[in-house]
Amino acid sequence: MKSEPNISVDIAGIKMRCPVMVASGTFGYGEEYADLLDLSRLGALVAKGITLNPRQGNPPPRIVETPAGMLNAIGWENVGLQVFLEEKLPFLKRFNTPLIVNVCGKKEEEYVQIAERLDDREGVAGLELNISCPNVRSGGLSFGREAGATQKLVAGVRRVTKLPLIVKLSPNVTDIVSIGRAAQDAGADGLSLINTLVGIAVDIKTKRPKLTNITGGLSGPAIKPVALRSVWEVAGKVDLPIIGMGGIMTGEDAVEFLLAGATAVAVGTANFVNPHAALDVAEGIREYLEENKIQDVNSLREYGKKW
Amino acid sequence: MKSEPNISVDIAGIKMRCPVMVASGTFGYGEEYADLLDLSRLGALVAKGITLNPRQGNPPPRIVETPAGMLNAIGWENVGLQVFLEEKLPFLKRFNTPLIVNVCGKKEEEYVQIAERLDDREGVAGLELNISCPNVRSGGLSFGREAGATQKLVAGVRRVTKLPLIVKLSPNVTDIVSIGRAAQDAGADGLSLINTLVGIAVDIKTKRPKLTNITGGLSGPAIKPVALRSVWEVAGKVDLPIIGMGGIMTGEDAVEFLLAGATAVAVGTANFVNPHAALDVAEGIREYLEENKIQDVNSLREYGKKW
Amino acid sequence: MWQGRVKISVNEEVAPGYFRMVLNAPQVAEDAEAGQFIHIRVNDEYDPLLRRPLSIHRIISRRLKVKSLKLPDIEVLYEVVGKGTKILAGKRPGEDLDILGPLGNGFKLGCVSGTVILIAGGMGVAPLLALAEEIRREEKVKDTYVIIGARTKALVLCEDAFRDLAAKEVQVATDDGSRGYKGLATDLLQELFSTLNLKLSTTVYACGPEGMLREVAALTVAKGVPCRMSLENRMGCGVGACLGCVVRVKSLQSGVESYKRVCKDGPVFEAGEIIWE
Amino acid sequence: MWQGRVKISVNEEVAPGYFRMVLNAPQVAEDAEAGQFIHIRVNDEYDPLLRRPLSIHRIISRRLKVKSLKLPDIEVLYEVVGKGTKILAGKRPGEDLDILGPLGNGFKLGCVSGTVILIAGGMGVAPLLALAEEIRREEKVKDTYVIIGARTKALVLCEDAFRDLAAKEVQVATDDGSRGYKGLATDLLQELFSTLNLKLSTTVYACGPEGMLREVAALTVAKGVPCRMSLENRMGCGVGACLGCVVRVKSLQSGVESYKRVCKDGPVFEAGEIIWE
Ligand SMILES: Cc1cc2nc3c(=O)[nH]c(=O)nc-3n(C[C@H](O)[C@H](O)[C@H](O)COP(=O)(O)OP(=O)(O)OC[C@H]3O[C@@H](n4cnc5c(N)ncnc54)[C@H](O)[C@@H]3O)c2cc1C
Ligand SMILES: Cc1cc2nc3c(=O)[nH]c(=O)nc-3n(C[C@H](O)[C@H](O)[C@H](O)COP(=O)(O)OP(=O)(O)OC[C@H]3O[C@@H](n4cnc5c(N)ncnc54)[C@H](O)[C@@H]3O)c2cc1C
Ligand SMILES: Cc1cc2nc3c(=O)[nH]c(=O)nc-3n(C[C@H](O)[C@H](O)[C@H](O)COP(=O)(O)O)c2cc1C
Ligand SMILES: Cc1cc2nc3c(=O)[nH]c(=O)nc-3n(C[C@H](O)[C@H](O)[C@H](O)COP(=O)(O)O)c2cc1C
Ligand code: FES
Ligand code: FES
Repeated sequence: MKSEPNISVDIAGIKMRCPVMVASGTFGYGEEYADLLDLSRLGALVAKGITLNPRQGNPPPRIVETPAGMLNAIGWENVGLQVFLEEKLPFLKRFNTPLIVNVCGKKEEEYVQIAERLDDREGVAGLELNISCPNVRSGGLSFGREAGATQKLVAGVRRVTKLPLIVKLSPNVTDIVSIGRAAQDAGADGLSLINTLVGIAVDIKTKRPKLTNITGGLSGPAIKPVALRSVWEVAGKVDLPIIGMGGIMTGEDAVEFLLAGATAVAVGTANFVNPHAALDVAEGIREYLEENKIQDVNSLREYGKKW
Repeated sequence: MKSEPNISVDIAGIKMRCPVMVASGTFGYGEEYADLLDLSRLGALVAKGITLNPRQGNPPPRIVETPAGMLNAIGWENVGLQVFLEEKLPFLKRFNTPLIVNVCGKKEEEYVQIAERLDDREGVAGLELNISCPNVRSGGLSFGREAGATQKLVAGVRRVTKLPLIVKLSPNVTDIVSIGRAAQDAGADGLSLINTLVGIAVDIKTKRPKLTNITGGLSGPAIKPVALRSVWEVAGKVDLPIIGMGGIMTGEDAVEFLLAGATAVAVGTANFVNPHAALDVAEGIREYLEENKIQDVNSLREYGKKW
Repeated sequence: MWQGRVKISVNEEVAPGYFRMVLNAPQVAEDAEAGQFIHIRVNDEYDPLLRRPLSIHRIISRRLKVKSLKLPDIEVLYEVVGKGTKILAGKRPGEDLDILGPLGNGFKLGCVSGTVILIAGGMGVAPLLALAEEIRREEKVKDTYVIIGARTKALVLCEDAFRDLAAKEVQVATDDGSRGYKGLATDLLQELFSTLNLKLSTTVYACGPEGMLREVAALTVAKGVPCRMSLENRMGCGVGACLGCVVRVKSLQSGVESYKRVCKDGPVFEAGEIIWE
Repeated sequence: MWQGRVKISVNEEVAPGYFRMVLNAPQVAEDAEAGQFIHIRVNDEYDPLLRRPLSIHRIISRRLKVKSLKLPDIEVLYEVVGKGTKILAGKRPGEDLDILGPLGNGFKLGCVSGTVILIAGGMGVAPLLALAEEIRREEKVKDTYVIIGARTKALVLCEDAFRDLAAKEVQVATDDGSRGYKGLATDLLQELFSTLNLKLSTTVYACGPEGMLREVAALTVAKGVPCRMSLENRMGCGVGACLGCVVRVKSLQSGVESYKRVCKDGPVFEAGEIIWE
């Protein structure tokens, strides 16, 4: 092939040099990994979810390994919006990599306030609304498991921000397409999927759940088939760019998501296993394009539509 | 300990010598495994799902391995009710093991007809309604993904049978408890959970799904955390005995399900990996009880209620 | 059918990426026939989860020290193509392996006589060598021809072993011409057909990549030569229970189409009954 | 912090179920301090998925053939408790291992002086031996006492190694009395406390099972003796990013309670700051 294939993508107006970002909650605020890989080579960095006020999170144990996966119940431990802006953002701004801020809340009010304060911030390329976190319950299901609640929340945030608005969907639903549509109708610019599946692991010695929170979110290779199915379903029915995630460990895994309809991918649990995973995945995608003589990564997502 | 622990259980009136059955679709009609293990030592045998008329199933490839799991899209290939009664049932009757017939259909009518014809059959200990098979679509979601449809279907079948009626739930729903409740309200005697999660695997060489059917059902250790969570949620809210399944490979895995609230367990994919799995699991449960000086396996399910 | 842990006594690379492994498994070897396979669990973890099927390549006799007893062992021949076979290749002699077998319907020589042609592509030699050993014991078989196809010289397997089994002729085809004929094994089959009197009893046995089998089926069906071939398919249970490994067939008698299980009804099928997708 | 594949040069069983492994990892060894750990990926598959943390047990010099160069290697000591450590135990010298490290905050000797007491329970000897080596280089440390607790004689590890490192005294406690004192290592600590003048600079370093650490914390806090201990917790990333490994602490200064990450803020903590659940 004469020229290098194009691997840059555009998600909801966010320009990425490669289609690989790191998933929220698996990469901190970038600091911990800065020694191990060049952050300025990432497609984008999605920060650990922030809430309006600092949160201490759940009591440990917070994680447990499962076959080809892990459960986490971190419970939104984070420094809060203020400290994020003062202490974390300045570090992240140093890299020429789009920063997407993952926003969490218990009430619509919280999401809206965070979005308002981030709207004109230099260094913030976009927002990812985490409406699907299974580890915090506020009376029944989280927003992201019901189309009506999703639409209302997204519309509320949309009103206060001009930033690219990405909505992160939960797979723990009967019909993920309807939630994606609700987000689209409310003005979202893109969708992230999937968040973790709700799971439990039991300690048969203590006869209690291994996680103090009882349930946790399942991530890692174990959930990849569910993630691919979700991406494919939504890509066929909702007209928004998709960030695909769930169990991506290699470039091959990422290509599966791109073929199923994702415009970009995020690497989560894999960072723990291989701190270099995101860059290895990007390189793997590039190699796949070269070997298959495909000029532009953006052409991959057309395949899924024809299945 | 002086006496052997009790490991016999009663599910919806079906008396089982041990709490371990083999899951529908993973053990054929017992014939294939009869050489490898003594079928009369199983707690119960759940036959491969049958439909009113014979079905050829989906074109291959029908299965694909995934990390710690597998996807299948067999598509209900089966001999049909008539041949089942004439050719398969006689063989199964030879063993002193309760036989539960897994019933599939596209329309309520089909389920009802099968149930009617099985009602007075010697050798049939109970029915398991598979309302959650993801591999056959009949306009939209399968019955088991909506509470109203579930209730209607189960009520219809209940009217024509006195056999113990077990309803098998799908995990591909927003609120599995509501489906379980609907089954209970309609007169079910027990619940089986979980069926497989809907997933996809993509062949990056052909740029197509690995399964001809595109989607398949994910089973195996990968889904165990989701299965345990489902069992725990339903056991806490629905007052029916539960057969827990999803990724059980060992006695320890089974004990997790029993602690979470299941009365019995079923072993599925594990049969493929270890043809002796069901009996090994039963033995593992017995050893656990002995080591922990627990007299009766039926006491385990109380633990989950206290979490 | 037996399942249990057996000891590995040999595991060595015989060609780049190709290994032969000997398993001390008399429980399996005693009942085994050419064309059957064993189903192997490569590790105790859940990734990879499913067993891996490998054909029975040879049944070899092991003399025990005590009482000059002899026990049959199983030899398999495999190519490293993915994670399961990679893990297998890392095993040391002395380690255990969990196997299930013998499984499936073998070549079933029945009352074969006259001329027999074995045609193998790549790893296809694996079950055909076991078959050649059985054929040697068939008195009515007059001539055995063997055709081996491979990508390149280094990957031509078992040529000498087939010769030792008294094949009348062993022909080799390589894609790059580095050994024998440059071209396809099926070209050699076509040529062989033209030199034989196909009116006299002739039977073809084939194993290899799908493309080759398809072509062999076309050739033999066209000439009306009986042909049995061993298929490969992704397997779940390996024993016929999961219906995961099916192939579409058309009954030679009734013409009715249905699915058959490669693991239980096969892996060996009549060339004429297979419906190629 | 470095990540990559390194060669295993030794992997041998030193006591029933306990292994020592030497890794040719100068990239990690050069920066490593006692109390830090390496995070190991035990295989290439996804079960087990996560890395396994093991303390740096020793940094040993390897003389290269060429140019009489010397390179530091990492030694770890581990107990086989589950699938990850079982897979590790099956590795052969010459094989590769993917490691990440050195990670965490070590014991940070700082300006330690006077009397030092090391108390190890079971595998707790692993980081404390590395610490003993560092302490030997601290001129202001006068006396080093070592207390080792184990279930039984065969599992008393590193006793001679600690003696060789010129500890003033190495005491052993076993649960079954098969070696040394019959009882708990913490009984010996209590006894030692009663013979020492704790007004003079005394520091305790501890590593071992939670029960022991809790007791050591109680004893040292009660006596006002500074004590640093290495904790273990289930880990995800190992680098501070996932917040999976936290322990509840109360700031010694402000009294404010919060969670700290064992992998990054620890694994070594002040005994007084830990809130035991
Ligand atoms: C009855 C039977 C007998 C066989 N005998 C032999 C033998 O004697 N020697 C030998 O080397 N191989 C044999 N095979 C094939 C062998 O089973 C596969 O190569 C092996 O399972 C691959 O495992 P893996 O984990 O290394 O590869 P994976 O990582 O599982 O797959 C690697 C690649 O190979 C493809 N693949 C893997 N298994 C199959 C399969 N069964 N059918 C089609 N494509 C597949 C995958 O799609 C993938 O592209 C046989 C298969 C069958 C069904
Ligand atoms: C900072 C640090 C340093 C360590 N240093 C050493 C060392 O030098 N030598 C050594 O032998 N071990 C050490 N450990 C413990 C070691 O990491 C675990 O024993 C190992 O990860 C177990 O893996 P496995 O797959 O064999 O066991 P698994 O199959 O994962 O688990 C087996 C059993 O051990 C328990 N377990 C496993 N890991 C942990 C853990 N991290 N904390 C608490 N319980 C656990 C599990 O709950 C389970 O009951 C250290 C741990 C930490 C956090
Ligand atoms: C430890 C951990 C923490 C996470 N925290 C968040 C979070 O704060 N916000 C969020 O939207 N998703 C969070 N996630 C979900 C991931 O971003 C991702 O959607 C999920 O893990 C699936 O991808 P993976 O399988 O590649 O990990 C978290 C996941 C893990 C494992
Ligand atoms: C190959 C295969 C075929 C199956 N066929 C059926 C079926 O006919 N009816 C049904 O109710 N469930 C069927 N199942 C689902 C299983 O009974 C079980 O619910 C599921 O696999 C989860 O358990 P496991 O992880 O132990 O396999 C099938 C599963 C597999 C793997
Ligand atoms: S592999 Fe299960 S039926 Fe053939
Ligand atoms: S293991 Fe991830 S923060 Fe400690």
